[in-house]
Amino acid sequence: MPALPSASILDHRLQPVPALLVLAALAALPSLFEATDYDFYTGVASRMLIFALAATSLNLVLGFGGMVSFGHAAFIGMGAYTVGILMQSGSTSAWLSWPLAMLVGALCAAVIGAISLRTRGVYFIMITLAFAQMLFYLMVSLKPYGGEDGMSLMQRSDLGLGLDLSNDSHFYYVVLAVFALVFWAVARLLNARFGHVLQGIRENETRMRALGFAVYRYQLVAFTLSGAIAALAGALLANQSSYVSPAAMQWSQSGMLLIMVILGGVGYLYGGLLGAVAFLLMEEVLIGYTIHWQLYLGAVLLLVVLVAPNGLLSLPRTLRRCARARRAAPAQEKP
Amino acid sequence: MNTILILEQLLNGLQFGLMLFLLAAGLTLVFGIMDLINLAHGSLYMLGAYLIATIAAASGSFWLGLAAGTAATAVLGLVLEKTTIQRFYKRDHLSQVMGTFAILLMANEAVRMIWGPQPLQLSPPDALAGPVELWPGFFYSAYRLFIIAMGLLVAAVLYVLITRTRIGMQVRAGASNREMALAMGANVRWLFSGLFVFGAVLCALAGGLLGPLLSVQVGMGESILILAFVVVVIGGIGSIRGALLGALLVGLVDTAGRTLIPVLFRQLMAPDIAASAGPAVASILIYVLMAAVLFFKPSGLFPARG
Amino acid sequence: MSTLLEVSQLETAYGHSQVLFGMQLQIASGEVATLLGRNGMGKTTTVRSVLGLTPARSGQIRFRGERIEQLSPDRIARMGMAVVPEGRQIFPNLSVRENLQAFAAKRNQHAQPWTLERVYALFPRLQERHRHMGNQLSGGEQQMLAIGRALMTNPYLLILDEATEGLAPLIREEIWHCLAALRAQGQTILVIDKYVQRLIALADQHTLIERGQVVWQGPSEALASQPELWQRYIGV
Amino acid sequence: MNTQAQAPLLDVVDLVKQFGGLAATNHANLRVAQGELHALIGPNGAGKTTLIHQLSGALAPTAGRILFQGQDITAMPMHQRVHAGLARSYQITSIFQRLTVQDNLALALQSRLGSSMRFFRPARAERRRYEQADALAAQVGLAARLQHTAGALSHGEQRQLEVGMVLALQPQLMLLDEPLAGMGAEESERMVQLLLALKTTSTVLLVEHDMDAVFRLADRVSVLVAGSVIATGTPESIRADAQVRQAYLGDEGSAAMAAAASTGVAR
Amino acid sequence: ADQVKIGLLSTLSGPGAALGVDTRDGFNLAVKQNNGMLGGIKAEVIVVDDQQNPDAAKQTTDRLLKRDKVDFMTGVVFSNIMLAVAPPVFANKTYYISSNAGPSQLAGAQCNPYFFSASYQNDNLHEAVGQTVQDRGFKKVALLAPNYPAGKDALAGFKRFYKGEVVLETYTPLQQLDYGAELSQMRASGADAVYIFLPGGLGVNFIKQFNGAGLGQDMTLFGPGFSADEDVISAVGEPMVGMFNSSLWAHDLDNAANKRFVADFQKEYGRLPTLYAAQGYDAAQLIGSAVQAVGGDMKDKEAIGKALQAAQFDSVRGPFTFNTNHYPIQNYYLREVVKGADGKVTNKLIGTVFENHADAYVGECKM
Ligand SMILES: Nc1ncnc2c1ncn2[C@@H]1O[C@H](COP(=O)(O)OP(=O)(O)OP(=O)(O)O)[C@@H](O)[C@H]1O
Ligand SMILES: Nc1ncnc2c1ncn2[C@@H]1O[C@H](COP(=O)(O)OP(=O)(O)OP(=O)(O)O)[C@@H](O)[C@H]1O
Ligand SMILES: [Mg+2]
Ligand SMILES: [Mg+2]
Repeated sequence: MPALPSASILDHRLQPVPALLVLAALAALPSLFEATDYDFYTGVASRMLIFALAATSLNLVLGFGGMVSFGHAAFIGMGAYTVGILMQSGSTSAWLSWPLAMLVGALCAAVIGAISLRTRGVYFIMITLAFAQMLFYLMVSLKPYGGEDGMSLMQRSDLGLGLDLSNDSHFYYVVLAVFALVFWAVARLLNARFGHVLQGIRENETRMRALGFAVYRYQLVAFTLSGAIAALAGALLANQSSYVSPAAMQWSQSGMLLIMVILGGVGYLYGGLLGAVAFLLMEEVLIGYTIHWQLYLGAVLLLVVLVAPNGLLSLPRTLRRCARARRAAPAQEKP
Repeated sequence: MNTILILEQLLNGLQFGLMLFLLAAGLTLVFGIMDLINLAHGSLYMLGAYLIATIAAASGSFWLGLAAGTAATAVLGLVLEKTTIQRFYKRDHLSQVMGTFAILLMANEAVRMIWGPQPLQLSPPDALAGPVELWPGFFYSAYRLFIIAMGLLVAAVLYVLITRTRIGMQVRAGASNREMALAMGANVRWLFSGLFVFGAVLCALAGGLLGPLLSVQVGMGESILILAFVVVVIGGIGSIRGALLGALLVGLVDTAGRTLIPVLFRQLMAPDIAASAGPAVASILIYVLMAAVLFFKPSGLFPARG
Repeated sequence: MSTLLEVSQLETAYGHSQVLFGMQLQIASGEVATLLGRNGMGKTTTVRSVLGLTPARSGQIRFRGERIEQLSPDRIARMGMAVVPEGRQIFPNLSVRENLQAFAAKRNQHAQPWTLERVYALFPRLQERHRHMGNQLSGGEQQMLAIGRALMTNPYLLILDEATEGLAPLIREEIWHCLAALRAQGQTILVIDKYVQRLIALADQHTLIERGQVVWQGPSEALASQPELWQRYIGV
Repeated sequence: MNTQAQAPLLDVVDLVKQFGGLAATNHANLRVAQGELHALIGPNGAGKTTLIHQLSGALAPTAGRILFQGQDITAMPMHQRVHAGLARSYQITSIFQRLTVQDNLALALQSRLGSSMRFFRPARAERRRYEQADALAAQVGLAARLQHTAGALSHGEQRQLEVGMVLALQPQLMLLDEPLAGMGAEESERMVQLLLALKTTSTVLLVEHDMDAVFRLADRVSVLVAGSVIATGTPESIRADAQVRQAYLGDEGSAAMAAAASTGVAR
Repeated sequence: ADQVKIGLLSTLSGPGAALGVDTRDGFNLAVKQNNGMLGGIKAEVIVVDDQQNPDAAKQTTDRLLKRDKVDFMTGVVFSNIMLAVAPPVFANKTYYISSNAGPSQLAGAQCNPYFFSASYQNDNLHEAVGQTVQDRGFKKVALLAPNYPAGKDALAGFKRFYKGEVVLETYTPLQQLDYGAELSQMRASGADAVYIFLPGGLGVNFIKQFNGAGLGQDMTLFGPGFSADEDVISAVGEPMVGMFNSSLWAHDLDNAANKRFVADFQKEYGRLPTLYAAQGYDAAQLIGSAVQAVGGDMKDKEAIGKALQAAQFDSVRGPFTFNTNHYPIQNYYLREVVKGADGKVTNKLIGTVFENHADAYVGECKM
């Protein structure tokens, strides 16, 4: 009679073997593109990884902390602007600008989070949107940094280490390394005490408080961390496109990030990565075929949400359940 | 002269606010009562406007267009609800976001394919095309006055419907606890369909009424959808009263901000800084308003669910 | 007396874990029946299946002579079944009065239909709180409201799933009296509760279940005379 | 029991909680002495849960003071109160529905370990904590359910888990809001036994409508009516109080007392 | 090479879509007239949407440059997108032929050998209206433009030639569609003329609301050519009659190239061409002339540059030469919206404001 024991949803295993395989495959990409004379796609791949990083940061608060931030594009933008503004004033070192970008992102997130976390649910969604819009319009009004036009960067950051970031392959490897590192750190964090608390809050905030956890503090720390990671993604993005503009901070961008995470799987460790890659890949492919690509993109998204309500990563589980139900069904026939 | 300006701005704010209310009312009902985050709400607004504009152009009558287009949107809303939206009721908010976002993308593209990328033309009925002289020296657009009247009418009807009728109660009950409402004998399915269609009708009405002022174009739903969400949240989710107040607040603040802030800034700082900072600040005013409201009242002005 | 509810060979599962294994239950019109068993034995699940909320995998359910196992919960409810569910399930966003009025109906045409006034007379507390929202009530007040809400539909079959949970002794007494009065009026009732002695005094027949199966069925006198049964299946 | 001599563990002074025009707590005064099991009874809607809410920090009182171990905690946030040694259960079950029973309890135990700002070491590596969780589950009768999601437990089992989470915190003062509600006779009995055992280590403020249990367990009983404590005393004196019988007990009190007396003799 | 690849990046979705569509149609018409060729070799035109979003435009540009390896780029309507797209295009040493956007930066300090404008410098049309309003003796003017670079350039251009009093100068967000607040201010300001720079759908809305509010009775409305172009006229209709606007081209401009263009365009698409269409058409012709001159050798960048500078093609706007900053020196005309004899509302050419007019930034260009 008793239900089968179910696996704990608090665990998010990195699954080292597949992870390393994926990493190896990703590392092989640039040479593959070069060999086939498609080196343009190295840039596309960098971009996907950067968005995967951003989506992972969003998934940290959204999927594991239950905080639906509708303003993450603002943190990306703040990271990008940090790099852009520093470059305009002559500092091109990545060792200065990237950490500083994270700091700026963390600071913005801390302030925004401190106020927004007073609210819950959809109110939280909207208040994060509000703050993101304020930052957006702030950048629009800052004429010295290009205002609505944005600013073009003259070069990519200097990293040293014998790497030339203006080389697309080098840049790609750096992005990959950054992504892998952050991803690993996030995985550790989720399985550590902090991660359990964060997920406990997502499940039942009141109970967490009654158990003696300082809910607000944990949420704020998670939000701040997430802001820092998003800003790092922004710093990379500014480098990737050599261009920074408020357009990257618009609510529609925050929305896109949300869609990526939902597509991949909210609360799945690999949700951000898979979602970002799947989304951008679809876009890349569809744009090539038809000007009405949004129609098909919409159709695919709708299909995904209908068959795999919890994102692509929930698909295997759903299929397994279907299969089991089918196997179980005939057994019920006999009296 | 100055009082006239202020009065006119008040009317503008009122008109804009009431239109926002039409959208926000549907949104807050669908959202607060059916617990469905419907990003495609703006698409219904767009589709309504397109249908109304098309029928009005074909028949040459704005009124016929408004009536038939609204009816057509209602049918469209029903079809949409029965085929897709219905599947999202039991889902969490995030799948709703993605599902309705997908619908939004498809609606935009479909409209572009059917009607082309150029905006459609929808003119106000001749009788309302010009200005009226409210009192000597004060002219105001007759059409905008008409919108104000319509908005107030809808607000009154809605309020009674939701708070005073048993249907309204059952719908609210179904929202908070669908299973229990079913167990009490409510036909939640049809209640929700009805409510969704009702929201679609309000959308179409807003689209048709705003069409002659704004352009009927692809993507017209998105920016206004965000505003409608702002209104809903300021007012308190699920509260019609809140939606009305929030809409008026947003309408007035936005209008006032656009006129007053640049003037203020021009007096305070160098003209070129004022020229760029003024409009930017005016744009964030409603977001500041929302953030401030939520800071002091984290569940909006009239939280419907205690 | 005719049979109002007849459940036979009911098998119900949540996902892949089966809970009911051939449940049987018969309630005649005008009768008060109980369902007794330990925690987690399937009492609530039986109720949910009867109401159509957790549809049965197999088996038959007849209500007022019709097969209902395929019907949706709202259809079943409109045929005249009402429940006071486990955990109250008050509508938090409706006021007390709205909770009572929203689904009021006269499904069973008896002489003394339940009205707002009668419910208020039964639970004066609710009248005092009539403008409170559902979630602004104390636990016991919510329980009263849940009972009142079910009565307001004037059902043929009233199901009470631990309806006295969280009620003060005095009010609990009130409920027992009320149920007795209802019974006298000819109301058919299915009760799930833990106060066996009270139920023996109140009800006509009892069903003891264990692990989703009926282990004993019989009239009050029989149950009263076999305390070892309770010991074994209810743990009293 | 001579509890008046030492300072009370919990001292509620003239507490008021106003919901609009309604005073749900109306100048309530209550003292809970160290080591006692103090039952709080009263009609539905008397304000018991509201009082618990204020004691635990879920609601801020309109006026009055709450002293815990002599310290004024009226304005202290909820989580700090837990660490000060004050924990509660909920009348309306509040558990982690999607987590396993084990995780539910382990998370509760984690709270006692001080800060959870640990970002690196896997929490699962803390074997001891999970063993404690298992023991705790056995204690509340959920040993067989360890790996089941809490949401799939029956109502009564969820109530058991609810109590288990409070036990995990090992508070000095435990606020239990109708822990027996929804439990079957057998489970109730087990819980009563559990509470009897607890009495030796912990102070308990118990809200309960099950008079049988109250009179078996309580050292002292306070009666709350319309937001005010109208009487405090030994179970016997409360049972005998005409006012209490009229407002709350009806004739069940005597039956329960008799039952408690007889079981007491039997043991 | 046996073919020339052109990346046409334009705004094909969103509120500004109509402009991009006309640009594309004008460009395609020129290719079509040449049986799919430009400058004697096959022309492959890759049309892509910039979504009116600089970031997306930038991505798409990368794809055009690096994956499709286009020889020329053209099509951008909005200046902010132009400024985002320009650096990678120039870095890639690909020629950009502007079919509309003409930001002052690219005319002055940031002028570039790889940039040629087959349109105008943003300020020019506004300068022409400024001159007109000045000439016609209006004393108080209210100005309105969206809050983006071209909007600010526009009003600066107007004021360069208008010397009277500016009683109101308003910038609105680019997405704003309702001008109720601004109209009230205009009424209050007591202006006798209004100058608006509102591209695409924005202008349509404004003019409708302007008339709805009854301001048309007290104030004369002026605009740059594209605010009163055929697309706007078809959307607004009668209320537009009487609006003055400046342009570097008109559909009734009397020259052979234009006659053929207008006739073919109408035949092909069933509507009157707009300024955008004309500029798209001219951009194609300019590219064709350069390809012809180098005999289809796309590798010889320097020769292509020289050939572009020579501008050896029959512009639909009559005389056309490039200044040293690769912006045109051309005539600017005044048009008025009238109701024709057939009852149709359309633009009518009523005079020339400037002859052989250059832009104000050429001096800053060190090229
Ligand atoms: N939603 C669910 N998913 C999976 N299993 C469930 C679910 N609800 C109940 N169960 C399981 O079904 C069994 C029977 O539960 P049910 O609620 O019917 O018991 P009950 O007899 O009403 O108990 P109680 O007296 O505690 O209310 C229990 O073992 C429980 O764990
Ligand atoms: N948020 C609220 N807003 C308004 N009134 C409330 C609110 N919460 C509780 N009340 C009212 O305060 C009174 C006390 O409620 P409380 O829940 O404390 O009662 P209780 O003694 O725990 O009752 P029970 O035994 O039924 O659980 C009730 O009459 C209730 O209606
Ligand atoms: Mg049960
Ligand atoms: Mg209570």
